[in-house]
Amino acid sequence: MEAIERIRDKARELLESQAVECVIGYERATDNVGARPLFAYEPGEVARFIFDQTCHHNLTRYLRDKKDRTVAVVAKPCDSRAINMLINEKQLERERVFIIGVVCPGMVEVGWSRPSQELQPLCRYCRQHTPVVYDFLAGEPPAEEPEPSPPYPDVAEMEGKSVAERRAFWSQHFERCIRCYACRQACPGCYCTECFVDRLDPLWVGIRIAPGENEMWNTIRAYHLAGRCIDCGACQQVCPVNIPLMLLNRKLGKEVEELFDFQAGLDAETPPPLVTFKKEEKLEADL
Amino acid sequence: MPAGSSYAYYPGCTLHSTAREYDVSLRLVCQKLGIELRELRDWACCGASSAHAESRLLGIALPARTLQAAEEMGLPLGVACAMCFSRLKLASHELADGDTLDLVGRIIGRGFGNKATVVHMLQVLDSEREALPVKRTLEGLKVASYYGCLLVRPRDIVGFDDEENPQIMDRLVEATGAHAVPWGFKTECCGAGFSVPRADIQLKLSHRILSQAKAAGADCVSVACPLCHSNLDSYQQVMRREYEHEIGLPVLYFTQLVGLALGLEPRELLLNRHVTDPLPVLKARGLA
Amino acid sequence: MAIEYQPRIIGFLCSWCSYAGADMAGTARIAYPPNVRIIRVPCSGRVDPLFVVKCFQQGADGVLVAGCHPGDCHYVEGNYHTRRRFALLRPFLDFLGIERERFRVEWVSASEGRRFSQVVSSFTQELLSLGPREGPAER
Amino acid sequence: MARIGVFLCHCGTNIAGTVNIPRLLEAAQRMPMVVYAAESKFSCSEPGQASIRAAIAEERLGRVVIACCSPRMHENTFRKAVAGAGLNPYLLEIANVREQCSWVHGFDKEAATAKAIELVRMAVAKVARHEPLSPQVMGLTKRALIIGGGIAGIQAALDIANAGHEVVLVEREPSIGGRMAQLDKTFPTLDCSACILTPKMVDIAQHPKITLLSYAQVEGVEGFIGNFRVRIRKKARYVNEERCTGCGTCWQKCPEKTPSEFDSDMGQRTAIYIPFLQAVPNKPVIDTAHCRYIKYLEWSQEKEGKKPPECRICEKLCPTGAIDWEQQDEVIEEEFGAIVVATGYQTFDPAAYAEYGGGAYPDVITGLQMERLMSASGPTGGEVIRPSDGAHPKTVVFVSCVGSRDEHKGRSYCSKVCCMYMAKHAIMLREHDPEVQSYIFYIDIRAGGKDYEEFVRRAQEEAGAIYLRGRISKIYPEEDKLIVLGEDSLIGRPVEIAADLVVLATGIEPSAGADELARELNISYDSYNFMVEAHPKLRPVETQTDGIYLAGACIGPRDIPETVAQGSAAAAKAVALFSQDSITTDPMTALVDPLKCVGCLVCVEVCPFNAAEAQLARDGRTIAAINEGLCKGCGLCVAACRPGAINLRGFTDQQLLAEVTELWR
Repeated sequence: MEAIERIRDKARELLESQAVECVIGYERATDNVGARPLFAYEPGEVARFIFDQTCHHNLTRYLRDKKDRTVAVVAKPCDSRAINMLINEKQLERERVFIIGVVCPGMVEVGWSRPSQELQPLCRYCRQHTPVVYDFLAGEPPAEEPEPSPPYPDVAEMEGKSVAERRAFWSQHFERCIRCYACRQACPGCYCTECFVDRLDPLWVGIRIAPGENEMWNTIRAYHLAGRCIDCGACQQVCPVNIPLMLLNRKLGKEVEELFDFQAGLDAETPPPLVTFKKEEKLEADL
Repeated sequence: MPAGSSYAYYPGCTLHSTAREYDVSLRLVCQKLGIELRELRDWACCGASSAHAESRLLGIALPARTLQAAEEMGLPLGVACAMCFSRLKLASHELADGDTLDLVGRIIGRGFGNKATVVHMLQVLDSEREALPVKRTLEGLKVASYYGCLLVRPRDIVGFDDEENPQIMDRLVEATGAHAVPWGFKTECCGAGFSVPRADIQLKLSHRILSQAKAAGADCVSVACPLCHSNLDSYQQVMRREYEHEIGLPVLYFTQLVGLALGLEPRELLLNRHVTDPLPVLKARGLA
Repeated sequence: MAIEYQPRIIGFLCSWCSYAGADMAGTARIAYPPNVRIIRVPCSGRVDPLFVVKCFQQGADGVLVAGCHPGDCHYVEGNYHTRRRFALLRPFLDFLGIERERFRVEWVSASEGRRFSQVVSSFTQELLSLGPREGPAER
Repeated sequence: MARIGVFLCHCGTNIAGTVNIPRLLEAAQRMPMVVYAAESKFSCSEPGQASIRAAIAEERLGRVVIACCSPRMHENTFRKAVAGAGLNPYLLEIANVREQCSWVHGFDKEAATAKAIELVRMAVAKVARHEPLSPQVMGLTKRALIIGGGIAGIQAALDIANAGHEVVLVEREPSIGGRMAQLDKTFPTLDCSACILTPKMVDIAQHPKITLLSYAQVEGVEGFIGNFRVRIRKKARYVNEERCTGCGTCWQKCPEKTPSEFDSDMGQRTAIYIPFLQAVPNKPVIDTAHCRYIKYLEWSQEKEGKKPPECRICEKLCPTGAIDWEQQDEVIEEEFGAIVVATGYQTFDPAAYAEYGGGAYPDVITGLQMERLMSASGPTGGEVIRPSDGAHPKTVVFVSCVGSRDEHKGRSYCSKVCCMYMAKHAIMLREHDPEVQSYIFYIDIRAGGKDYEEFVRRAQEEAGAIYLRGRISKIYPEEDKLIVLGEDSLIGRPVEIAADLVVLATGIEPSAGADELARELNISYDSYNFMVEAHPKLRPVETQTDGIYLAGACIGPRDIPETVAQGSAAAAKAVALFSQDSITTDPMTALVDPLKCVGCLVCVEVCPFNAAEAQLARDGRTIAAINEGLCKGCGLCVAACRPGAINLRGFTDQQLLAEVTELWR
């Protein structure tokens, strides 16, 4: 049976039995090309669910808003890691969310008229094609997960450049930032009641849209996701001026993996690297 | 080391001669357990006990040849004699040093990577302990496990067990249904090194070990080393003369005990080859 | 006329070890270049990486975070966290085009006045050889 | 708009000699919000302070900056001065222009002056964001909890009680007395242990200020210095303590015998028992593991196996009807201001030494067992006989460092007392029987202590003990002897001794459960589970947690004099605390903004002092809160708090940020 059929059946079953109040999934967007989130409250709505390579949105973003109610969510592997991350950070109770895991073929860029055949860059480096946590799985998990080596080719390439080149690269990107904060809104990990960038006292980031201030914002946004980013790429996906935000996130991801042998969201228990430490660990080399 | 695994088998000089019963019983037991022993072609003396005393390099180079052969076969090296085991372990420890490895590689005329892992057959059978297909339980038989001086020493290099009070053979003995008696002389020196120049010392030491085993209530002693075996087994008459003290304690290879438990016959296991005849004891326990 | 380049260093010093170490350098009159501006914090674990980034964004040429040697933290565990946070931040800054050399974490005990002055001297030297930071002209 | 006053100290020529004060003064006057600036030769001198106080009053200053020596030098001095003028003492900031400017930049007066100006600017910018702080004043409960009723705990309890404060002494065994009660004589004076200890035990029982909870255990500890809330479990004795008169009928008549822990298995006790005759309290407990009737009751539940006898003899014979089968464990909660941990030690279990028989040979005994054999109140009435056949040993071998100084057995430290008690045993053995010959195998003789070395000499010269330097390799029985194989490493020869009795000088290790208790108290412990002092030299009886003190062998191996001294030291700490009527905590603590907190509780995970805790907010969300009693103001949580919901009073983000940004204004 098609994955999508199984999603619809499960969604219908959950809504009819009133096991959940709402099922969050994807439906075809009005442009008939892309996908958009669908919040199904009635069994009748489940027919509208779709799942294909255009369903890139990370729907776990919406779970915190419904944290006091029981919902089901369609989760790709990266999305499922976000759920673990949120549980670990006590933002979510496992028993309040029913996870409809989907085996992920990787997402494609969605053009104007038709989806491109190209896999999104991020998906090419993907190491999880099966969700790390789920209550129900749609689709056949692959025999084994690929191990891209190096796991961070994009980061490695950038590291190969000279400091000056990197400086120039980021300056010209940050100068274009319009500080719309769409990246923040799309990120399942950005849930502070008041983001540091919005604070006037202390004034971490000046209100002016100036290169220096933009740099501060983009740097700290990424840093605040250190050891937490689950590699879904939602931030980059929504950036109107195409700043390669994931390059920043993934640089930190790479460091975290190398220094602390940790990847965010693989489980809900392991304490993330920045809330714990080992007395004997040797980090001085990096200081 | 799961069943069905294979080992490059190094019998060493004794297992084809004085300790044939060790070799035979070991092969039979491994057969039963589906463990393949592939004897190394053209293996050399391990160098014990004179080589390393003569020259450090010779002491490493001789075992190195064997290590290289095992590496070529791409199998872990299974050793039965405690002395060979010790020499091979120590050599591969020394060879961890790159320069030594190069030098020795040139000496034996074959460069190699010192990749082969060296295990004693006791370790191999120990890993089968849980699933030992016992046909004839040795219940009622009281066994004193004797490890000798080399098997678990030095701790930092070969030590897979406590060198004062090792357990691995006792575990295996218990797995056969027999009772491993607790005693304090598991790793005392049997005096082998002195058996020629100062037989009196060797006799004294061996006698002390045996009388302690007896005092601990053992019916027999279990060993994992041909030299320990010959010292403990063959001198018991002499002891009777020297100390007017009847020991009469059969000394078996652990492989023979396991063999019995697996349902093999005393004859197949060459139990008749021992100087101190184990059959009376076994008969008394209804095991032969 | 051109004025010679003088790097500006911000130093966050934990008040129990490193700030005391800096004082010790003073009482012992061990001279070091005047390029460092010291900000006193109770523990190096108080230093939110945001401060470091902010310093660079403001135009600092170098940033120093100094605390008790691991194991000697007055607050038992503070500097273990410091160690992790900045082991992560340092390569990240470098990735952004701020040379590793511009950010230092040092362990300086209350008795290491000489060491403190050496740290400041060598840091200043290093920054001089690196020269001024380029970056967005208008901050 | 803050009115800031700046005061520049010359410190004689220390500052003025290098920094151009007039220029600094001029610059200061032009700094934002600065309404007054002045200089002074010595600000810390009385006239200097007076001028500051005066200026605050006349110029109506709201904030003060003093450019002088290190705040670590005179911050408190100037806080008092400022307070003297009626200003909140925390509205002061010090610019360190001496240690961190004039003294280190003497070679370049220009640069020094320029730096000094910036330091003052930073201070001004920071002080403008200071807030008035007032130390939290908290009440304290002037009651002390002592955990452990050995000599350390007894000493601490008596000292605190004699100072007039209430004390609760919790002991897990049925009687207090601890290890010292088990000893026969004490080195180097050879006075009888019981004779000097039991009077103190009686004092505990009779002291009006001391409540003794024996057969009880600490289960939970909450709160902080001055305000601890402790849960204590009183284990069921099955004996009503009010009714029981301690007449002894029950334990004399109880038919069920079992090895006595107090006699470390050298003798027997009954199922209903007091550990020893001078026990305090002198009230028995019923040991459920052995009592026949309790076994019967258990049996009658499942009706499995053979029916045990329905004994109940103690109940039948008790003249006061004190036996109470219904009794249950009781958990009480008490409040304390201070806690003294004195959980002591146990001796190393020689089972780990197979080469010494690992406990298999009856005539290989431990030092503690020897004590019981020698003790006049012991199972043999002080007669030293072999456990195996009751014969009097003539040749006795002592093996030192069993479980000490031996990495292979996981104990690399020295147990400190063994050398001395072996010497004591040798001397006592001779006194018991002039024909006894003792051999003592040692690694080193550790006899550092008043009259200790002399004592060891006495063992050698008067008691004729033969000291052999070397470890024992093996002990094995032969006929009715124990053959001891060792080496005399001084002459490099193997030694073989046929002994009648072998005494293993078993080392000291922390009492079982020490680690759990430490975790419950949130104090640190080392890899051996010994408690860790706040500072090994300067704070030897304190812990990192204020209000919790340590005494005795729970910290590490100790002898009696040292242990008693520490008992008193810990008591002194507690009494000093109780001499105050309230605790004022440093106001520079962390503070949570409940509206910004997202309840990720990272702070709870990073706080080394358990000061951050989860709390239910009014709107039902779980958020973090800081316990000011526990907070030490390190700011670890502040830096870890992504939403910026936590701030640190005195070192707020705003204050530190102001210092940074000021430099580029």
